[in-house]
Amino acid sequence: MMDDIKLSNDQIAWRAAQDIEDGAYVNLGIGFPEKVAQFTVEGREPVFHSENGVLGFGPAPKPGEEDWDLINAGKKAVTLKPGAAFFHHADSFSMVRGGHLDVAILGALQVAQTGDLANWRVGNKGVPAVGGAMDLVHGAKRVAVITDHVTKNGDPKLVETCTFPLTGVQCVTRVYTSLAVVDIEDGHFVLREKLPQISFDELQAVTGAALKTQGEVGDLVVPEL
Amino acid sequence: MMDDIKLSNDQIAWRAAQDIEDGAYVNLGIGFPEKVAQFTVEGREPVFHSENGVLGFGPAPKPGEEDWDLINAGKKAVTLKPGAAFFHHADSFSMVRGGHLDVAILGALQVAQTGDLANWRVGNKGVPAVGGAMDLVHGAKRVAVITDHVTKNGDPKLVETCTFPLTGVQCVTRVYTSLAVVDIEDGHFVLREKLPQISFDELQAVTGAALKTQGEVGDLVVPEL
Amino acid sequence: MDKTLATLAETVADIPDGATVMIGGFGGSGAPVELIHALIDAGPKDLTVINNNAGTGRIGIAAMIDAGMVRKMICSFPKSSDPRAFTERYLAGEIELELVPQGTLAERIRAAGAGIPAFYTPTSYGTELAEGKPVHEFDGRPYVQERWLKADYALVKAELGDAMGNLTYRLAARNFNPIMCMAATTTIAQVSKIVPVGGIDAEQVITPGIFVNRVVEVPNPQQEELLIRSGATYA
Amino acid sequence: MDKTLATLAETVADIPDGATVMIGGFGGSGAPVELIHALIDAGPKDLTVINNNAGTGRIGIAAMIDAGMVRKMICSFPKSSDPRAFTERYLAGEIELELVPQGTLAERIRAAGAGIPAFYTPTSYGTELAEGKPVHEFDGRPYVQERWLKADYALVKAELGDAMGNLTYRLAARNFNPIMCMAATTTIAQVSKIVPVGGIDAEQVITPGIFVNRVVEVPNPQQEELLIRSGATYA
Repeated sequence: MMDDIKLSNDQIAWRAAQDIEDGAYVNLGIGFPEKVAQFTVEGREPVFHSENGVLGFGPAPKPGEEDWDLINAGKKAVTLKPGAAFFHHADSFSMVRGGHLDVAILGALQVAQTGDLANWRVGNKGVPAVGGAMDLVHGAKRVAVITDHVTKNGDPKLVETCTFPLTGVQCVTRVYTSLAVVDIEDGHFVLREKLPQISFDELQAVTGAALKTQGEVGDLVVPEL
Repeated sequence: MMDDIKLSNDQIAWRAAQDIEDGAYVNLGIGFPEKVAQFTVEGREPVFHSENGVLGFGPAPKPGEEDWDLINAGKKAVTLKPGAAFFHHADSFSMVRGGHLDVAILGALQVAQTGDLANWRVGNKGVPAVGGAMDLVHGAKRVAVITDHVTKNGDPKLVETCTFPLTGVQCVTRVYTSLAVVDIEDGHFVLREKLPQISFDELQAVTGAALKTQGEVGDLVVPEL
Repeated sequence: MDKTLATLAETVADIPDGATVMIGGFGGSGAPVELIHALIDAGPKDLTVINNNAGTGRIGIAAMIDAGMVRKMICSFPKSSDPRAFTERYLAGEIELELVPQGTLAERIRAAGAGIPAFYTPTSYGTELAEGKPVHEFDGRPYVQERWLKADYALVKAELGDAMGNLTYRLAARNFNPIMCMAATTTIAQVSKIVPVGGIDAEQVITPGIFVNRVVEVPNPQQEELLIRSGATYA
Repeated sequence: MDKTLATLAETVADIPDGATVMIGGFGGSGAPVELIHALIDAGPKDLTVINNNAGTGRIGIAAMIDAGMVRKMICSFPKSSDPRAFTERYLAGEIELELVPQGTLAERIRAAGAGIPAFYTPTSYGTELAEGKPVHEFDGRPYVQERWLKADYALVKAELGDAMGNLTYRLAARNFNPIMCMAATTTIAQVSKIVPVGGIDAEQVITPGIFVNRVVEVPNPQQEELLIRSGATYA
């Protein structure tokens, strides 16, 4: 049943975008998190940071108008917004590691109730690649994750302890899933919003660690996209 | 007698300038060492670095033409040579600490045969001030000192062990004095040049540690200035 | 996003007693004289001030010291052509001094901005300024461990600024200003001219706006060196 | 002072077997394709290559790997749209990999240029990439100690250059190039245009010439991304 009602990736990204304040400095991880930029709330102007030394980039140029010296961390061509700035990689990660970003939004293989994140490697096979993930998890005032609530096999992605290799320890502060919005506080998952169509118990059943509540749990309401 | 024959400060600076190669990146300490720039050898173009973020500065402007945003580490107004660059203080000391300078020339209260330098503080009284001295002593491929051979009281400035507070340990590689040119190698003073008017024994008598020689000792010959 | 404020007074109004304040500039080059004087007008006490120097004459940081606002100076060179303000209070035991080698001062500030809590440097090894600090050998050479240096506020002087906080600097007035922008919780920039957003080419921005919180325009700013030479007093 | 050389070949001719070579660029942006290909022509073996990535397609760093010149890669992300060259050799155990988080890679390179032998970072704490590294707590939070990363040579791509080695960069092609210039014993820059000394405003120099040893003009340089998309091969 959950597969029918769960949010699409676009809808998860939309929900995450609602929490980005006007003027916030934001880094979106490569891939799925990049979608968040598409759902920027009308009237708000976040400033997007890219690891490769760009602050204030805009959407992709029209096909054929790419300038391959102007790319983002995902190596996609981007455009510049007024007020943009370029800088070298050490300065770029000073912004990250120095806590100057307001929000980083990342994908996840697993998130633990402690805030530990695993998102860079499934096991010990193949070619490992980490990129900026281990920096970003320590880089922002808020480190949020967007993810399906469960894996394709139906296993929980919100867990007591990560079993995949860690990206960072005690770093995630909020998780936007296909079923719920969950904060991480003092080593616990705190449920903030859930799809109105599912019960708390149903949600708990597909979550790998205890969901706490504090006051009322809101309805996770997202438009058709 | 030595007071009659010893080199003037201008002459010491002249001698030090002879060893600066064309294209060398050079930092001259505030005060006496700044004189070295006046005696740049014809046909050579060293590039002068200033701690406050200038590479490639030139002589002082004419009186009345000073721009007080364009100063050197001694807070004196300077001019720019073509090819100059500005940068912030952390980048400036990256040039220093990172070993990118070819030569630093500093003043000294005492230099020990180990290469230890004391040049920032006489004792524990008054207001201490260190500036960039402790950085510069570790900053250049060659760290040279220019100094009178003895103090005003006739005490040696080249000593076995510094008694004044240290600026740096094992950092000085060459000393240009009012009587001699002395290298520091393997914990010893090695005499390279001396004024022809004084004997080795006379020089040793005003030097606080053993002067070694390796091969011939050259004549320290400097023009009238 | 609009980080500009209309008056100097409102940019510094919330700086509380006991704050740690970085002040950019090296001598008069890049010294935010108008911001400093606005801070004197605001009058917080018990400040820790971080600057390369410790004031000259009777204006700027020296005037802050004269006004009794400064509990502690962190600097590399508390001497100048006219260091009376600091010297008198220091010798009287009325002001604390943390003396830091200039390059270490710059690197500690940069480290704070870059999220690096500690680093090793050859500078000061074997000297009294390294006393009590951890020493570690790397590749056979000893180094001193130094900590990041953060501030609550930074007051900086820039040339051009825009509403997003992007800054450029004039000549050697850059010095400590860009790294202090990175190291303070709240960075306040006085700029000679506010330009429209986009008015500074992205390749020529020196301090990206992410490091700046407030921008105030001070056209034709005073040059500290000239004020000092004229014997000016701010009180 | 004239750091310019006439041909690509002579800029890289002395790079010996076993050298550690930093190569600037991030993806195709700022990748010094012509210098890399000149190095392939020169043919040193057993190189350690430092770059954010590990080559794509059959050109640039991938072509170096194909040519069997690379003993070890130090990078953060050895994956790409076409990572065959690296992947095949890595899985065959024919090439070594030191995987470094991207920000740590940048900071280690910067530290080498700045004379900082080691520093502490929160990055990678508690992960397998921190295994074996010293950990220290500062202000109650654990950090990992990382070492500087130096190179014998750096190959970088810049936009303008002059005979003193001053450089500017185009758009986001800056990335790793300026810090690699600082971290190598010998830095070789290919520039789209050599301008007369003084032709770059002192306020707009991004890499001061002190960090650059050799400059070679490559007008209309190839864009690696377009080469890859065209299926080009360098062999």
